[in-house]
Amino acid sequence: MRRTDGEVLLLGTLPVVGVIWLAAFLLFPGFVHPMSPTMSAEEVAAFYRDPENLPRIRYSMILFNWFAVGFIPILALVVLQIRRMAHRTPIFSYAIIACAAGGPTIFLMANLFWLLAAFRPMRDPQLTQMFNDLAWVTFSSQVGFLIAQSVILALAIYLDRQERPVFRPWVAHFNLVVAALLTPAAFAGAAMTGPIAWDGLLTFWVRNVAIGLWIVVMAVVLGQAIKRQRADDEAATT
Amino acid sequence: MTGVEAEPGFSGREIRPASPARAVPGQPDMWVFVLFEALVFTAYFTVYVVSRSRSPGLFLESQAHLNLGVGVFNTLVLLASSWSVARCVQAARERSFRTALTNAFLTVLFGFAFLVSKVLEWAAEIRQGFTFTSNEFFSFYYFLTGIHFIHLQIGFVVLAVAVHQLWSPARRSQEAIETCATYWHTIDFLWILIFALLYVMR
Amino acid sequence: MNASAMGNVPAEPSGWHFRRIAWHWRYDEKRELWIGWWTLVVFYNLYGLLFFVVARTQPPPEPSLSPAEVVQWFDDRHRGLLYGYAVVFIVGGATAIMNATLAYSMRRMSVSRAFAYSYLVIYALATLPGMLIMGVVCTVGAMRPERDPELMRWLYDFAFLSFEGTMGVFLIGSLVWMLAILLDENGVFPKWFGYLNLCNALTEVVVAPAWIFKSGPFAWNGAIAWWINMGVFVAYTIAFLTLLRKMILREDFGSGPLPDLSTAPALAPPVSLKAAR
Amino acid sequence: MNAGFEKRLLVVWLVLSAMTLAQLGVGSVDRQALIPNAAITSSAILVALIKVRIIFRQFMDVRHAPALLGRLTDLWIVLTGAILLACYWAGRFA
Repeated sequence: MRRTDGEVLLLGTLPVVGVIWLAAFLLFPGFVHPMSPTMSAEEVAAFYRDPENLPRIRYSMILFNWFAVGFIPILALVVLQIRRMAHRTPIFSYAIIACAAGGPTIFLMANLFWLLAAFRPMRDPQLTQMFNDLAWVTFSSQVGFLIAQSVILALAIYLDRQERPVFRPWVAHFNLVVAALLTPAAFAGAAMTGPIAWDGLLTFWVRNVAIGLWIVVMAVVLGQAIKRQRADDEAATT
Repeated sequence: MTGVEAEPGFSGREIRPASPARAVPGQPDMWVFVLFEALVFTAYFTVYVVSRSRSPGLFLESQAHLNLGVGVFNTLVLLASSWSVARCVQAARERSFRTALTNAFLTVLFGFAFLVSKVLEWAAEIRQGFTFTSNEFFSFYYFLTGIHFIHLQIGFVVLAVAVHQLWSPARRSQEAIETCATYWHTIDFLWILIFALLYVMR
Repeated sequence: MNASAMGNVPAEPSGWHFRRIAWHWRYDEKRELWIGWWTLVVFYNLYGLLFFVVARTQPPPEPSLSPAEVVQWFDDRHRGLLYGYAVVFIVGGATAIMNATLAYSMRRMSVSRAFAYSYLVIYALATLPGMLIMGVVCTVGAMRPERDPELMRWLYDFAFLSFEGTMGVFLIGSLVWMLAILLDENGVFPKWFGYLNLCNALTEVVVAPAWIFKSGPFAWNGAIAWWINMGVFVAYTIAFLTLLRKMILREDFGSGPLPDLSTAPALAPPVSLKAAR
Repeated sequence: MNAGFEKRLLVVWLVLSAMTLAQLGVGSVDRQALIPNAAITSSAILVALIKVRIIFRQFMDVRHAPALLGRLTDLWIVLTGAILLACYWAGRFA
């Protein structure tokens, strides 16, 4: 079995994980019409106490808890492609490994706060609201590692100076655009209404669509790169 | 200072006269650690003396619960360990490695005696009800003796390196042994100040 | 791939900065290392600016504030917390490339790769207690000034204790780096910096009493737990930034001892790409 | 081992131990009186720093090291002594 076979297998997990994520996303009652930061403590508590919402909150977050880190193998594949680039040092591949460790950990914290809020919904509404705030702010504003991995990947691609670069330059441009689209979300805590608020156009919709798009596009270009790598390996052995 | 006799197996590496001409003992790098750490301790001591001057009564009263005799014993034991590690360095310089090794083990022994007496002293204080949070004096007492204790633990690792160097004729780097000794003396001189400030000053 | 070896490299332009940067981007063999180093320098300056000036969460306030005073504290720096930490969240990921550069320094040593990998993972996780948790919690505190004062104080405690009380990553991280430097035979860093890592690790131990005391020198804003610790950390950071710069200047992309600055070859010898990985 | 060195180290150790015992004597004076005593404090700090200097020069071989190291260690001793005594005296009499 060739080494790249395992990589293809790992890449194949992405659609599965993606479908589970989408399902969990749609299942969570506070995402499709994102909860507003202007909700009062009583409204937030009522949201968690609603017998229709409660199981959906729990099951969706349990799913996220299981599959949030499903993204790490894909980043590992990105690392392997960066290692094939014409660089003098492994700094860029190391940096993506660092992002892979940091990003999902933060997402897990948001997940934890949501589940805590849902565990005893009869708690003082102020407490439920605080956990809800912690969850949403963590979920929305923690774009640092996503921005970093896009920028680092873009730098790595720009500096990959060989006749047939691993990724085409447009992948780098695309990553920089994604990084720019993610940036406003960092300000999620600074506004209660408008596009920057955690339910706003930029912070919620643009950010999440950008992440989704990044996953789809990177899956395709990774698939192509691995395919080319296999062809090269075969040509080298025969 | 003559009479340096090469032991069998002495292969000519690390030739150093018994009284070297103006050379820093061990790695000069270790001295950066010694001086930097000494400055950090000066800062700790300063905070202690200043805190003390804010509530002299409390400090004096709590200090009276320390056993001065145990403090003196600790100091004597650590001084003895410094002595033996200095003898170890001197013997290694003269390439009498058997003596050096004996003295290294003596140092471990003295260090261990200090460790045991420190633990017993802490246990006695705790039995009397004086813990880290009892009052400001005891916070400083446990903090200063505790951070010193951590330096002592590292000191055992350092002595292990020295013994490792002395053990085999293939190693025996005089520089490494002197570096280890410099670290060990640091434990000693920091303790001497801690002793004066915790046990004696009023 | 080795532009300088091909011999058609224009001289580095002097003067105008953007042209010099462009030249380095195109021709400098060490550009990946310089990207990492400049990220470190810019990040640490920005970090100081954001924490000390914009958000004004450092030097830390007293742990002994009453709930009403905590509400006032959040109120006083409402905008600073919300916008300052937003910028921290944007640039926080830059730590990845910084830690990668430091991990590379360990890879250049004659020691096992295990050191570089442990350092990389430890410091990747260090961003959480080192700034991100505090940022999230302060943002949540600042965004709703009308929140129950007791809960505000809970957030306040959470923020500062997560920031100061979780030093394990920095403790072990410094020790890993220390061991790598002391074992290294390539002279990547001077040995004294290895010992300085031990000094830094020891001050990380000293912060632990912040979990116990609400005032005095051992509290999270105390003379010992904060000021001395911060002084040592600043000295340590300045030392490693300087030494890392020197390392990059000396770098020859070989695997043997790093040459001295005075004897370092002006051009990197051509090495195969495989060797650089 | 070389007899000269043997003797020298022994003397150093004896001197240091004797100074420690002297500190025991001074420290025992009126210990239960619980009043600040500037003379005891100053002598404790000074004797400790002298002991430290002996350790530097004799045990740690600073006397054979380049003069810079001797100056740095002396500087630290003076600095520490000055700061500690100044803080103590300022706290007592200011």
